[in-house]
Amino acid sequence: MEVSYYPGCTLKTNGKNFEVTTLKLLEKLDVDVKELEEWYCCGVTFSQSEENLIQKVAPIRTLVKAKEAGRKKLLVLCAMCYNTLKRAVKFIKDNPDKRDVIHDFMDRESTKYFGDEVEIIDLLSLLKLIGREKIREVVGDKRLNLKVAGYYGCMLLRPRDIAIDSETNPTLLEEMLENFGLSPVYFPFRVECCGSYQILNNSDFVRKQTRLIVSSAIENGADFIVTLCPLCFYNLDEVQKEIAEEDSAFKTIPVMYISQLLSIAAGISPEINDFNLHSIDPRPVLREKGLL
Amino acid sequence: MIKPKIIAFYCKWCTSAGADLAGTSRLTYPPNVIPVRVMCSSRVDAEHVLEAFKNGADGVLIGGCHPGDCHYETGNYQTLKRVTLLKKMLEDLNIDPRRLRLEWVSAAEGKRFTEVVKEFTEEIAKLGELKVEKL
Amino acid sequence: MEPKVSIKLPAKDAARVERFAEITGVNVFACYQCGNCSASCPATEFMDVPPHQVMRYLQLEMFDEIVKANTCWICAACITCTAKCPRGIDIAKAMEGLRQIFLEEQEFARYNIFDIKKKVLEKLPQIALVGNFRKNIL
Amino acid sequence: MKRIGVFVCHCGINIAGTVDIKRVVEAVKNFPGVVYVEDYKYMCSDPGQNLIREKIKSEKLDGVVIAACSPTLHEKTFRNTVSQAGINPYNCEIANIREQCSWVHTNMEEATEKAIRIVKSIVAKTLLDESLVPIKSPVVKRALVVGGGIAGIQAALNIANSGYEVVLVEKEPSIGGRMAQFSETFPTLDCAQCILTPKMVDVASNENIKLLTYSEVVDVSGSVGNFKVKIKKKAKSVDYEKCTGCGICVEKCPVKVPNEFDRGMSERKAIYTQFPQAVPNKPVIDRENCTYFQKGKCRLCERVCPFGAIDFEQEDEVIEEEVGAIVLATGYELYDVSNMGEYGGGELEDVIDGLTFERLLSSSGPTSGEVRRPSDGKVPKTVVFVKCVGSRDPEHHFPYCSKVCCMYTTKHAMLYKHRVPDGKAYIFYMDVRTAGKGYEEFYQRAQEEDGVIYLRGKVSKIYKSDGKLIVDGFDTLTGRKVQVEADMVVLAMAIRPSSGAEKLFNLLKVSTDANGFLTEAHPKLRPVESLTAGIFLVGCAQGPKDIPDSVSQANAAASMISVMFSQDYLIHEPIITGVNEDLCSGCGICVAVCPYDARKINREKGTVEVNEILCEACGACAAACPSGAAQQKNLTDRQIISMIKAILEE
Repeated sequence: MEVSYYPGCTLKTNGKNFEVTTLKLLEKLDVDVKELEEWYCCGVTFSQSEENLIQKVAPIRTLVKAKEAGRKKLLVLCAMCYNTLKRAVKFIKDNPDKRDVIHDFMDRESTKYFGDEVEIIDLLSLLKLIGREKIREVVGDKRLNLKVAGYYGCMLLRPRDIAIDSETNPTLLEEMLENFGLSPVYFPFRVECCGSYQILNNSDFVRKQTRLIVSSAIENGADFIVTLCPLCFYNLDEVQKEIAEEDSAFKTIPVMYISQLLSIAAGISPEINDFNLHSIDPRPVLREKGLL
Repeated sequence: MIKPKIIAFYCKWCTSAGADLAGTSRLTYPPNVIPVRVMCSSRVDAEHVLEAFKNGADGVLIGGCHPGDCHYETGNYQTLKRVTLLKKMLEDLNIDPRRLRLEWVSAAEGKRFTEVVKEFTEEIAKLGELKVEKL
Repeated sequence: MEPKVSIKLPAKDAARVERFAEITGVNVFACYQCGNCSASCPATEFMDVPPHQVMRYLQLEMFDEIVKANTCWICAACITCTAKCPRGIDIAKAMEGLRQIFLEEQEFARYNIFDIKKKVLEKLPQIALVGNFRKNIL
Repeated sequence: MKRIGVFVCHCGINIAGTVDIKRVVEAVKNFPGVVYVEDYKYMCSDPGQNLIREKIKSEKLDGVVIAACSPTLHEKTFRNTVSQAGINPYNCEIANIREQCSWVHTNMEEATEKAIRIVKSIVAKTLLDESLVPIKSPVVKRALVVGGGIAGIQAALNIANSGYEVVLVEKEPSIGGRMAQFSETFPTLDCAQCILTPKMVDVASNENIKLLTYSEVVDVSGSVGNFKVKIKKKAKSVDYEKCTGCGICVEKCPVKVPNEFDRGMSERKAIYTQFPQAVPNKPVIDRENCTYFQKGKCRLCERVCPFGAIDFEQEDEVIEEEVGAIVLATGYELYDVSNMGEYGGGELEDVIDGLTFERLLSSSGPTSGEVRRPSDGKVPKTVVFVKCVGSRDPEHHFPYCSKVCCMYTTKHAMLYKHRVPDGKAYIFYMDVRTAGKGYEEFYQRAQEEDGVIYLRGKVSKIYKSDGKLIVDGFDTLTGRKVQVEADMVVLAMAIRPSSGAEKLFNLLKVSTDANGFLTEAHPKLRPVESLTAGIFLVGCAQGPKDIPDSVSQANAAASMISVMFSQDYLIHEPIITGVNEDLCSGCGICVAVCPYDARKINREKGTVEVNEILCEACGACAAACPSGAAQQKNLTDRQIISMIKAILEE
């Protein structure tokens, strides 16, 4: 299988653990991943305004590049990017007239992207496509004694028309954890919002959410929380540390990108991770479980 | 016949009853419309409408029950489909599709019935006499 | 004493009603005030006016009340409200429309990048910054 | 050519005041076919009718046109009049020159002109009228009732008590339906079983009712007055002739399975009667779970039965019944809790649906009426009730209101408070709909006297934390989020048509709405009839409703059937749309537009056939027919066109 890859800005900096481990993991699963030679910031939050076209130019321009790259699938790891790109594509498919305006605006691009030429795919759906058999072949029969709370966040599940799974009762993340020999923990706040960019305006809101999500995961017996979004990661990880510093009774739990744990499960050395990027150090728990 | 000449097909259950109510309420409306009472508006065939135009009618009015109220459940939907199509056909025949009108008038809408007739008569009067070249 | 009327109908805010419709196309009259948006919104506690009440104000064209409230600025665009709405109303989109209308009317930028502490920027993912700007700057 | 007489009525000055009768008479004389014209002051009076009868004879008329008031008033009168004079009544037509002419115009010149045109068009129609005879078809005076819940029971009893035989088919081993599962009924709080079981016994003892439990309808053919129904009697594995219902077999049976009647909260045996008051009060063997049927060993029941009633060899049997009318009372079921992901998706044991709570409240239920939660049997001290779960939610589930939840949830909270006085009951609601006698008072009582707290808003999430069920909701009246730590949650799930019913409805070709409920022939005027003649709908199969409504519908359907059975023949207006087989190509367009299923293609002949009894004469098929083979009796295309020509002719 071959896919193009769109990293987005954060995966090249603070979120690089997500990229590094995913690329290694996919290599092991025989997926040929090729980063787009040219790509643009997606804009992060999709403008829901019917008439705000300028914010849709960047995502479509990226898809033009993906189309030129020639591969049928475009892997997008960051949930925010996934959401924005996917919705921009849906928007131009639903509004052909506005699509034309966007095309007219891009005077340097000779290619036009209409919506179906390149399929945007997230990591979970790609793993599903690779299939349980292939994964089991790489991972083997071993099961790691790890209880993992899969945190979906918002951007992969909402709105419904771009969702990767059921919006109230998704199972895809848990299914993948299971496939990699990890024990998924279903906890009630796995589809709850982390507070997103409001960390900049209203950190109390994010703190409240982090507290809820983290406590719920711990209460349900998880060793780790995994996420697919660098912003969720930050809000759950860094903010968790802040809460813990103020409230000594607050229990913490390490947060990781899903690929960090899956790659360990697939026998890839944890050394490729930069653990300095974690505010809650996952290494003690990894050591305790004999994985480091 | 009084000009403009209008033929109206009323369904028995709603529009014709609405026209009767206009009568018992002693409302008045222009005398241009001559009714043909049918069981259901869906009985009206394209042929009937074309025949009316061919024989000198300047306008054709079809009255049925409101959507959802049809005595025969779905008859008025059939009518709606048919009239929509027929209007296209009229255009091809160089007949202004406004000369054919479908209206929903219930048995309780005597007042509305008179308004429909007045308005339609005025519109047809404005459109003037229909000259059919060939039909 | 003169009798007081606290809601006068019809309201006269035609320009904003029209602008709101242009931007969002949301039919606010589908709302039957079940409150599921307010119940499921993670940020309701931080809002002066909960989302379902914003929808009510929209139905009555009471934009002035919405301008006064912080609701659309607290909203994190997580789309939970839209996902939960039994009547299929895109409430998140309505919030976006309100943000845009108010930005157009007032300040165009509610945010100054120099307000952010440098230390925060070290670990903060770029997407948080960009996302925030996108919602607060026109 | 026909000899037509035209009789113009003055109606005092009602017509004569605006229409120049003399001119009308003069004009009419020249119309083709008209051989006689006369006017009279009041045509509908005795002398007026006598005049018509005399002239029919003296002038040898074979067609009559009465120019008078609206046909809705006196068409019947005048058709009677002419038939007394020996003319087929369908040769008499009314020209409406009062309601649609003299009363609505003021200018005599114009009104007269219009009246002449109206009469002319009716004369043109009458010229082509055929003599018609009402259609008669024999009626089998037996009825089939499908479904033995309260609606089916009530319908069956009424028809049977009118002296007609009834075949009552129930798929479960006992009749009683959902109502048998209820605890107490709103708003009177009388026990459901106390009012239902006497009726169930009446069914069993009524000689006119043939009760077929553990049976299903598998095929239906024929039409109104004469349906042929195939019914599969599932093997009960017990010979009911010999069985006395002593229950020893049930006692000794070693197999225990979850009891569906108690919503899985208790156990039953593999040989079982559904509940203590079951009718018939005799057991059946559930072969899926019986050790003998699954593994070939056991037969303990056979050994302990003192009457040798156990019959392992019994087979499913298909019998055929002839009936004249069918009542569908197939009832409802609740939308499954597993569909509500945000409320635990069925994984939280103490989040239950309303019917399950009914069993907890029922004195014959698994807890003998004590409110004990399923997970650990503890008495819940805080119970949250959520209304409109799956209902009124077009986006995710169903758009309609399930109608009964407002009342039964109020009842649930009230009964819970009666059983657990120190408990707390909270109801999350969007609206409270109490349209029914005594309903509003009941709701007020729950608030004022029983201290049930109503919270106006939806619940967004239910999850477990620290051993408690956390219910996240909203109260729009205070504008605050509400979080309740509950011990148990009762969801008022949407009411759905019974899952097996769809197959039956397809078999009968009765139409359903978008939600699977049966469609009535007319939402206001024919509320218990289906669009298919002779098939009636009662109870929740037609839409969510409470017990009094179901009973009223059952009574209504039964009385309609009794009226139908009181005659030996079904009489049907002959104004139907037939088929001219010479012209019909069998294209089937008319079949598709017929709302009554009256037309079908005869593959052998390659033409369409009409069931005249089913045709209601809308004429949609006649307009749709591309070849003119479908023609409505006495309103043929030829007639309509000649009317148009008559009107427009200069």
